[in-house]
Amino acid sequence: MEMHDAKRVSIVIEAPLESRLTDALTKAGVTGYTIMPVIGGSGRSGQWTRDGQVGRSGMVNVVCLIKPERLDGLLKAAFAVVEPHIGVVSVTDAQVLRAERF
Amino acid sequence: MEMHDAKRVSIVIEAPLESRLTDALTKAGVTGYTIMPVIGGSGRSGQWTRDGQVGRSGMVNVVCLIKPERLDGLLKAAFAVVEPHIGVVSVTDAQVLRAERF
Amino acid sequence: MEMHDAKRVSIVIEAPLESRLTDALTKAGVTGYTIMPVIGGSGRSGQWTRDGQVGRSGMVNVVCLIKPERLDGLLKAAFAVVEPHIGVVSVTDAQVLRAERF
Amino acid sequence: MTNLFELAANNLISPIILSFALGLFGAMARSDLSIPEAVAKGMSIYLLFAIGFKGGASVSAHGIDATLIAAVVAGLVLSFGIPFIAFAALRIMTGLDRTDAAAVAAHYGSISIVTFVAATSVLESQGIGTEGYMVAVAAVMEAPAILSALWLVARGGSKGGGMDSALLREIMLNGSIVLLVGAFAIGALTGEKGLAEIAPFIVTPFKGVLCLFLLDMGLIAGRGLQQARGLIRFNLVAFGIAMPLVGAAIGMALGALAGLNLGGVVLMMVLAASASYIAVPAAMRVALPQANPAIYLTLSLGVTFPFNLTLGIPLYLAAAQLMIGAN
Amino acid sequence: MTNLFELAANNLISPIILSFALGLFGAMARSDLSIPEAVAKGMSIYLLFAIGFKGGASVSAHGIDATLIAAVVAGLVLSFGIPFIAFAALRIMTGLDRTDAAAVAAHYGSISIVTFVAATSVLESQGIGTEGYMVAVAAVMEAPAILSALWLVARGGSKGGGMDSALLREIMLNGSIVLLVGAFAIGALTGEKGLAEIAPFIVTPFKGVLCLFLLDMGLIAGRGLQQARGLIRFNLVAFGIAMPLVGAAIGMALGALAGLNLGGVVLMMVLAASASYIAVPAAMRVALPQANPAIYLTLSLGVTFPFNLTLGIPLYLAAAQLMIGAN
Amino acid sequence: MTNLFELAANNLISPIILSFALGLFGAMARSDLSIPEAVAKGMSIYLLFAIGFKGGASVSAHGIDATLIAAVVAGLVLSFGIPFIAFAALRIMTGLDRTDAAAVAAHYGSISIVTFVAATSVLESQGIGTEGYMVAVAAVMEAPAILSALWLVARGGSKGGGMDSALLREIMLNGSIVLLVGAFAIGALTGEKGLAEIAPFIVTPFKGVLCLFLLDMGLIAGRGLQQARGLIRFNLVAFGIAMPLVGAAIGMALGALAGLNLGGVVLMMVLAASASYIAVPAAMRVALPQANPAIYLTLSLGVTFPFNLTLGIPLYLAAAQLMIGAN
Ligand SMILES: Nc1ncnc2c1ncn2[C@@H]1O[C@H](COP(=O)(O)O)[C@@H](O)[C@H]1O
Ligand SMILES: Nc1ncnc2c1ncn2[C@@H]1O[C@H](COP(=O)(O)O)[C@@H](O)[C@H]1O
Ligand SMILES: Nc1ncnc2c1ncn2[C@@H]1O[C@H](COP(=O)(O)O)[C@@H](O)[C@H]1O
Ligand code: NA
Ligand code: NA
Ligand code: NA
Repeated sequence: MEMHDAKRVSIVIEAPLESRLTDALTKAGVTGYTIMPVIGGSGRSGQWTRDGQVGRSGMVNVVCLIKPERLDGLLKAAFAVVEPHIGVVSVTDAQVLRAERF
Repeated sequence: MEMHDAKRVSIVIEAPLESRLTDALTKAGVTGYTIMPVIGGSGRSGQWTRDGQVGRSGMVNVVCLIKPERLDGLLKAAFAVVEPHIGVVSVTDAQVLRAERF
Repeated sequence: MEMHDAKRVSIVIEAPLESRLTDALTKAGVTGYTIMPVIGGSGRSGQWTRDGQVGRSGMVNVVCLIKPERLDGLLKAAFAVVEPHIGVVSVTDAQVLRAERF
Repeated sequence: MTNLFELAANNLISPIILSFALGLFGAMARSDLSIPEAVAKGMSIYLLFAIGFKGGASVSAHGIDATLIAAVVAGLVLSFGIPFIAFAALRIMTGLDRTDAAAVAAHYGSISIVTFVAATSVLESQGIGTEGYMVAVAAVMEAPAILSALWLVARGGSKGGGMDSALLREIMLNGSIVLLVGAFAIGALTGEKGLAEIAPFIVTPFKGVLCLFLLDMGLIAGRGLQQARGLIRFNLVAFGIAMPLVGAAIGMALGALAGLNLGGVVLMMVLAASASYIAVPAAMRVALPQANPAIYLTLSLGVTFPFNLTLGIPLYLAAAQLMIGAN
Repeated sequence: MTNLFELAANNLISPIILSFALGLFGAMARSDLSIPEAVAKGMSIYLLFAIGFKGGASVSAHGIDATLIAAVVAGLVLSFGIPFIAFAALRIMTGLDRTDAAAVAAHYGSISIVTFVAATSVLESQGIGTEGYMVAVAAVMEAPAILSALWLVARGGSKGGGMDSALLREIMLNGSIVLLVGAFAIGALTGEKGLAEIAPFIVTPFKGVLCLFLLDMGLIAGRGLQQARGLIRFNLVAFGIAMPLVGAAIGMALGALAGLNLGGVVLMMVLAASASYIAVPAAMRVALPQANPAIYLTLSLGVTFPFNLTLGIPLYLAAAQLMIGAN
Repeated sequence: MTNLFELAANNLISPIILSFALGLFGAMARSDLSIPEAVAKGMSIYLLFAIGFKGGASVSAHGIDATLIAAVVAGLVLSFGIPFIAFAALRIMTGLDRTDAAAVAAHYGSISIVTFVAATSVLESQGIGTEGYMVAVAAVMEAPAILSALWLVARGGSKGGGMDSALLREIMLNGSIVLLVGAFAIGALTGEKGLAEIAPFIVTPFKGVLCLFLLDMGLIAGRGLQQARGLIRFNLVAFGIAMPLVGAAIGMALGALAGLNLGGVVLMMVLAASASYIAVPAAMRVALPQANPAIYLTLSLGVTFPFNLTLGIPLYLAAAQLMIGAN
């Protein structure tokens, strides 16, 4: 099957910032993203879990597949939102089917 | 530790098609897969969220680690299911422990 | 944006072992990890789903971004926990923003 | 006719309708109010179990009367038949292509169990009895409309109206059908005694749970309407209000023909008038992936559902009283 | 003995049993009916809290009678001891290896709180009183069986029967034990007054929640049985039915010896006869990962649980009435 | 003053407080007991809906009395004002920097609806009536404190006290505010008749649900305290106990000034004394990301919440009775 190069950007960010991040991504021209739940974790700011939480707490994982040439724009947009906050941004090389979609 | 080359295939597909996809993967000789939840997303067909949904709606993420030489077969099988539907297929290079399992 | 090489380790492990794994990772010097839910899957030990489960069953996915030079230590620590159990360990090359965090 | 206005006003300020309105408002105002998916699914399981059980227990108490078979047949005819009317209307009234029109038509042939429940509670509050087996009629009406719609697409020669045996099984053994029919059977088997045992769970708090469930429906409908802005033109909205009226009229005729009493006729009208938004959308994603979900979801949940809930039910009741006479 | 058949028939057409059967049917028919994990866990928390609280309140009302200590000791003996019997039986009757046999044995020494609850509700419907502290006996019986099973594996020299202090703490402070004992303590402290305050939550709707919970158990058991087809041979099924009978017999002897009344003896029998399917499986995955979960889960949830629920409970009651005399 | 001790003792052995204690114990003992997130959220939705509805229905029954406006204004003054007092106290008493101090201050200006609910149920059990519209006062007190805190940070010149229109909308249309106010409106519109329809859902089982919810709060508070060990020094704990006393005193003055009756004054004290742990933390993560959540969460949920729940409420009631006279 014909595959096309792409970048897979994964942003683990605090839940209250989710809509700010996706708005920024959309503004930066991202055509799609997928939001995946996170049930717990640990980092410099300590350990946490979703168990029994009532408010909009914890983190979510926003995953975005994009054409390699758009990576820098996306990262700048994401970084502007993530920068003052806790959260992790990582990028992996990927290949996608149906590249016309990205 | 000894690592072995593998491909990590991630298929984001509509929930009502989940069992059709996993059946197709199994028929294509895949020995294992992991299904991860998706809580929302956005794409050409608009934005969606799982919140408050009652039916079998939204998407799920089927992740599959396989030997590189089996990639093409898997993709063909997956594509046959995904093709007429919305959904995203991506592949990344990976390495696995205990390769005898794949 | 300046990116730094890293390894993304993903460990799918049985839920009752989650805290043993994260303890081992922490002891091995890992500074952070993210736990993601898994809703079902299939492998040599059969098919399973989280639906309707009451006990601590099924699997979870522990994801860890680390500096490449720490990979081997992490894998040894993880393997010691995973070895007698079902579960899958995979590693992908990644790049991270804000490398000082890892 | 003052009766109708009173009834409608009364209906409009019930906690149930207002909860739906609150959800709608929350979504429109872009509040982050939301009900977790698991809780929403849990409530729908509760409602299906309760409504099925009560229907079965009532059949066990009043016996299966001669009209049961007639009512079930009427339901089947409606579910198979309404999609053809809806399809024709959509092709004439709106610019929808064959596939989208067929997908929408499937929803209107099938039913909305929450609308059914809301109608039952309006009837109860008016002291109008209903046949317990109307729950079974609701269950048989869920699926046939899907077959009609797929046939309409296949006849048009377009590819993709894919119905295979796996899909057929999925549709017939859909979780909500199994639960509704299963709870009905349990209710019928254990009867009044069984009902007495679990009434504090399935009867007394029922209306309150329904409020929270409708809050959720309001949130989802409101968010759907916002997403679909621009897509939903005047003609489509007109269809979403006219179609339930047409359905209700046919439902009234068949319900009366089947020999149902006043309450039963109203429920038959409500079943015919209501559109599915749970089982059919999932089937459409499998069988008619080219059809646009924003259209059929918005029409059934965003237009027809609130219309039936607020104005439709009192209207159908008033019409039935006029035509059939008060019980 | 007509008594027994009547009782069994009565039990079989209760909403509780039929809900379990509905779940079993839904799974077997491959319906997509399912209860969200969060809702299932929520219901189990509700049931543990309610049963614990009611037990504690009843102890506070009737006082701690002299047999409490004896009953707790009897429970400990059963939980420690039954695994040895089960292990021996499995090694003789079936081809299971030492590890699998020990893992299964651990489940049968421990208890199923849902079976306990179902038995309580059968006793209640027969007007038979039970000692409130039997809830505490249930709690102490959860864990010891695990220790016996691990000892059996360790004695066999096979590696991997790993019991460390972390695991011991996990087992003893397992969520269900803490909740059951904690709710018992709250019930005992706040007594009848506390119970009156929250009875509309933990007493009146209890049976209805139990129905939905058993629907879920039926779904899980049915899906487990389907997965395990081929694995579960005749000998294993025979064990899954014979073992509860043996357990119940020993439970009856120890219960009578401890001086329990009729209801208490039946509950002791049910505790001895039932097998864990929540706490013990998780412990086994940690301590005995080589043991095959399909075997122990299918036996305890797919064979012994439905057997106890349908035939076992009436049988144990009839046997206890025969041996001890009505009340 | 025996009255006070009796009241406190009575309060301490209520199922509600003991459920909180059980959660605290479970977390401290590192048990894996936990309530699924979806269930916890579902319970909080239930509680907000029920308390809002009951408040509205009570307003509809007793009429809007002249003090309503005064009470709302008093609430606004408290919510805007308390953060300044809290901020000053924190800067003097503790080593917190400006941002952390402002973030903590925002929590104490806002309110804890569960503390409010617990106080209502203590008042009820003492036969002391309260004004239904105190629910509306609670709602208006949620947000203003956030604005004061952000102003305090901005005035200090530190960057990052970011308040934009998006955040403002989020805070005002926060899910819990919309639900509380919306349910209040529904209760006010449908009145006693609406309440009667859904009372078996929102009134009778209410206290039981509250127990499970407080079990969850106990678990979260306990785990938070464990995480924050070392961080929470004596001065901070002292603040977490002194601040509610100060808040309650001001609340008493303003409540009496507004002309509230005894129950209303106590609720006003409780609102002033309690600290938010749901809405404000989320807003702080957006607006003041540099502030350490471990500090403000531990103080509000780990120190002030249990203090109010156990000793605070009886103390405020006793003080109000002393100052205002029994009703
Ligand atoms: N090295 C890491 N690998 C994976 N996830 C991480 C890592 N570090 C932090 N995280 C995630 O990001 C959250 C915040 O991290 P921190 O800002 O370090 O407290 C943690 O709770 C984890 O969920
Ligand atoms: N570029 C992308 N990156 C990640 N996920 C995507 C992307 N595009 C689409 N998706 C996911 O696939 C779903 C359907 O996409 P679409 O077919 O474009 O509507 C979306 O709702 C997202 O969950
Ligand atoms: N090839 C694979 N790709 C992705 N996940 C897998 C794979 N094999 C196994 N898994 C996951 O690991 C679990 C246990 O696998 P196993 O030990 O093969 O039974 C499965 O239920 C899946 O969730
Ligand atoms: Na219809
Ligand atoms: Na046992
Ligand atoms: Na306050």
